[in-house]
Amino acid sequence: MTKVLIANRGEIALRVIRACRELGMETVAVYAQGDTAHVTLADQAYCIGPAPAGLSYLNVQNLLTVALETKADAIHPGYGFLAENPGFAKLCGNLGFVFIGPSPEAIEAMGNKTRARELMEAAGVPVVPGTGALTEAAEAEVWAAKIGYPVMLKAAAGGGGKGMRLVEEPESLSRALEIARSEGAAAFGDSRVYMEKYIECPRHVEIQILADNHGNVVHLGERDCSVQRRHQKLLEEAPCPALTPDLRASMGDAAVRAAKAVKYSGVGTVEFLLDGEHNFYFMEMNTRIQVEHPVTEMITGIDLVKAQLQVAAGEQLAITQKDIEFRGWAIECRINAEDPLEGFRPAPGLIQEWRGPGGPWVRVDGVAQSGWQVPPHYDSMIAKIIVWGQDREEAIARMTRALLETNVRGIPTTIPCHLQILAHQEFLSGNYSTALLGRLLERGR
Amino acid sequence: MTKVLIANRGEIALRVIRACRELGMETVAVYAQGDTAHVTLADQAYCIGPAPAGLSYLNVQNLLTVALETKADAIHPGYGFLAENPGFAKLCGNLGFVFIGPSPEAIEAMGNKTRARELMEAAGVPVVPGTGALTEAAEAEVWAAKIGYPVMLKAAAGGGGKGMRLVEEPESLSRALEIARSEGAAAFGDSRVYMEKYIECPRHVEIQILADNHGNVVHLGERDCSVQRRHQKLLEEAPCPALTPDLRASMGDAAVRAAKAVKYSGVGTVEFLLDGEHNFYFMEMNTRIQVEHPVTEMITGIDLVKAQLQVAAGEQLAITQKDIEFRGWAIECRINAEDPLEGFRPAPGLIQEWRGPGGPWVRVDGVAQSGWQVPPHYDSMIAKIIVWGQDREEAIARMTRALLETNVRGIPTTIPCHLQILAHQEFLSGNYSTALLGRLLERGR
Amino acid sequence: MKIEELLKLVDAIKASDLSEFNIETADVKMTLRRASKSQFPEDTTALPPVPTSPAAKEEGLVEVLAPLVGTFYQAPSPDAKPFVGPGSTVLPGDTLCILEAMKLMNEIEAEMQGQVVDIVVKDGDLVEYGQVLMTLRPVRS
Amino acid sequence: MKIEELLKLVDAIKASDLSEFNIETADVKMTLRRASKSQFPEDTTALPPVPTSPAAKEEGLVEVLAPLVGTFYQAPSPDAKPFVGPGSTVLPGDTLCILEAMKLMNEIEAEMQGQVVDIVVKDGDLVEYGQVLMTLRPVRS
Repeated sequence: MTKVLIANRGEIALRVIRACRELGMETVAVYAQGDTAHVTLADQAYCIGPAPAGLSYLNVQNLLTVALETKADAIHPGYGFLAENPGFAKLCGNLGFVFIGPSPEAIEAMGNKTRARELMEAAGVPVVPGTGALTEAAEAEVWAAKIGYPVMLKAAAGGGGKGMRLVEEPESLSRALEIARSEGAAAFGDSRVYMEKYIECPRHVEIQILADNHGNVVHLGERDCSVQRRHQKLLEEAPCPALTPDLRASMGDAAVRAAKAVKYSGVGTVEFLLDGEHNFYFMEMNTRIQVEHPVTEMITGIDLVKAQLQVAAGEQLAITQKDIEFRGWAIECRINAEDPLEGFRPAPGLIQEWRGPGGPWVRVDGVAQSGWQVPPHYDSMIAKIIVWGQDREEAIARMTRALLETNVRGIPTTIPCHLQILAHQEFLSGNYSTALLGRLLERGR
Repeated sequence: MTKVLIANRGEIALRVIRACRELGMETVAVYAQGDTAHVTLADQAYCIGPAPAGLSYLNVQNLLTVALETKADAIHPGYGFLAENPGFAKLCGNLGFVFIGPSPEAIEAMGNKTRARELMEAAGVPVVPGTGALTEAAEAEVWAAKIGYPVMLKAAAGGGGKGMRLVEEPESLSRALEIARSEGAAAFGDSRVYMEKYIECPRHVEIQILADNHGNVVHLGERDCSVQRRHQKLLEEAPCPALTPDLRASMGDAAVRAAKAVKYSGVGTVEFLLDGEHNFYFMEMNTRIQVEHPVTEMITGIDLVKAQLQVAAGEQLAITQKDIEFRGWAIECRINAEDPLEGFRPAPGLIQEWRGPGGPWVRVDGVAQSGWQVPPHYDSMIAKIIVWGQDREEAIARMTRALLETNVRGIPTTIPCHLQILAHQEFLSGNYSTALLGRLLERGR
Repeated sequence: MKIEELLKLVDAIKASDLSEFNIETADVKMTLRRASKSQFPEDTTALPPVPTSPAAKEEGLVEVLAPLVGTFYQAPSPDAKPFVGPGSTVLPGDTLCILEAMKLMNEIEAEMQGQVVDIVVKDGDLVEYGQVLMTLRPVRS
Repeated sequence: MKIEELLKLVDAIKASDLSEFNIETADVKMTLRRASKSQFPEDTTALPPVPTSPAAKEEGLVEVLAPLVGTFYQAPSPDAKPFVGPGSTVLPGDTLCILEAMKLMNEIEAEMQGQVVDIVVKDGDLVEYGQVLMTLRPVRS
């Protein structure tokens, strides 16, 4: 594997290019018209379409033509776009490219939420008590009574909060089922809906997996991603303040079992809900590198993207579970071009000035720079700021310092919101849940 | 200690301000006219004189007036300027300020090279075989014969390569003595000169010390600073590729003995020469934070500047020697506004564009930015790039990647020279000495 | 004054910060005035230069852009003669060239009546989306 | 005029601080005009604003700058009357104010004959090096 095409944009494209450069691999970047912030460090770059992602980053023909003609031997999908599209992974393989990710079968198995649930149950991974696909209201009512209200209806093909409906009492169930089904059909072309027990105020805790093509699987500990706004993560930390070493080990074991159940290879994330009694439930597996992977890198010292490239190239894992040590504390803030004062409305525009943070244990992954016109066509994340500290207190102080020295003129960003979170008593205590940000924003009104 | 005046400029002033902010301490910056790159993050800033350092950063009266009037309770001297001036340290103390550094007595003891030698010998720290102050050529000849040629003559008050003369055979001795004496007199107002055995092709290995005001001293391992051009360090790494755990322990113990011998407190560095047979010899102790402190921070996880502030505030060390673990490998490159093609001539001027490196395990400490006019009055360092890797190979690949993505327009920098070093077979082997850079530059001609 | 001399003069003015330049000699009378654009810093962010044909400076020429990524071919097969060449007259719907993508031959057609002025890319080149392939001089039908 | 001569001229103008240049000879008539400075973005790097007196807009006024860091006093002691005030006439060597630094009272003296127009800093203020203390209107002796 000597030449990698990066089928993505923005910070993750830059992240992959950096990893390739450190490994001595050549890189081919692709970009949509006007969206070139990530191409500077690539060896080659080709425009593959106009700005809308559907015509460029999702334009499989243009992408693969570039890959074929530039004689790339591998394709890194990043996250989003084509990263969890089993058809694309398969097509790459058929054309002789290494798809840098798991097998199409693994992507497919985890992509279908009801199928994933079944697989996980069979593998002994705890899942939220729930059902298979439901169509009839009557059937749903029987299940809901059995599971106990409140319950959650979820689109089988869903993700990102779409096609989800919370049902607090029997009276609302039939209408909610109808809505969830039509949302699922509209968003994913799949109207199947299933029901789960609703875990109140859970933590969102996910386990990072690293697996090679030879059956070796390790976990790299957890990330706490409970700071969310409508299922959009805004701040992540590792480790999770609520985890004991024992709980970490059992969640890690469960995640490894989950990965083995689908013969996983590459990096992946098993997402769990953790309730107040330390029960954890499988939510889903993300079969790609995650936005928040840096916090795991910072506490383990392991470069996940390099590891991903190396296992994709067929290398065996050089480490076993006992080699993985956790050190200190890491936090990531996603700096989005959004206006927190106006309901986090995306606010693309010209960055008149970008002065990022620096100094010890501060990492910036991103493409933001002075004079950059943030395009309106993609997600609004312009940079990630990641810090490491010896303990949580130091990491929080360092992140606060880093955010305060970051100077962005021209567009609003989520920085003021991050500062509020970092100073919030509940966050500082470590004892918080996915309800934190909602409450904080409510109060702010 | 709640308000710290930083009696310095450039990257080290910024470094101290960042540490203070993380500890919740207020900061007062001072600056010479036109030299304000470091003040942006300070709470207050005062101009203390015109551009030449002698009239500003060394203007004790203006400095201390600002400190008194802003009600600062501590003064951080950074490195250079007043950092190793025992008179200034004493004056700070007399005026009721905490001087963030060791006692005036410790500074003085280590500042006088012959006295330091005597103290070290008494403390059982190995020193280069040598003499006390010499005045007569005849006396020098007797000593040189006893020590064995080649020998080195050094100004007692010296440093930075001034007042040093290598003598290879008896015929050159008397004239070299004369020159060293007059250079010492001219540069330091002190014509005393001593003689040492000349260690051929040694490594420059230094041990980082951290001590509190309560007699607790630990060492944080070593840095290899052998990549030097005329005694100016250009690249540093930690750990030193030549050290075994045993050798590290005995050099560390010697450094702790050295620090205890002068009742040291704060951060400090004991510099050793290491010969090919793993003999090490005390050179000098730097009684301040060093430019290259970040490589130690990266492999220990300990924030040295925060630790320095905390022990200056009277806190006891929270760690003992056995708590200090070394992890991975770190390299620092000093990015200087110098032209390596023209004998490293300082090249101040307007930085039309500065695009620093980013991404995982890359740290930038510096004030360089687009539009900054590098002033000609001070040293030419504009930034430090520091990387961490799991091992030396990864650190070298990462530093190479980081340097290649750094884009400086407007002034020449040392980056091309750093890239040459990082690709040099001798450097890559780890088996190099202070002779490396000289040979590399020679070959380049 | 010769043209070379004039060009040198223009370069010199360009490199200076002069805003206006007038000259009148026996055989020439000249005024140079700097475009007001230069009052603002140029946006130098990473957009790569759009490839343009030198001939495209002629007013009213139309650039034919690649609508997809592919390998450019001037002819249907290596032995066949090119679809068009400089000077060829084309009608709407005439094939101008082929862009091969994933073994598929995509014929790129003229959208107007015109004359081929210049073919900008070389046979066998990989062209990216939006790249200029050739320039046409439109002809009123 | 030869091209080399013209080029030299442009260079010379560039290096000068002339804003406009006209020349007319037997064979040449030339005008050079420099872009006004304000057309270019100002260097806004971190220099803090120099405090200036509003009254300093009057032409020919002289600013008295702090030659050292210290606390500004208008009078030798709290009860004494100020050395000078707006309208005071001063001779070279007259004390204008005191800057106290490290318990030392440093008298700041007038360097010229003149009239005090405005005192810019307040009694007890910490002034930094180079800060404007007051403005004088010079008087020809």
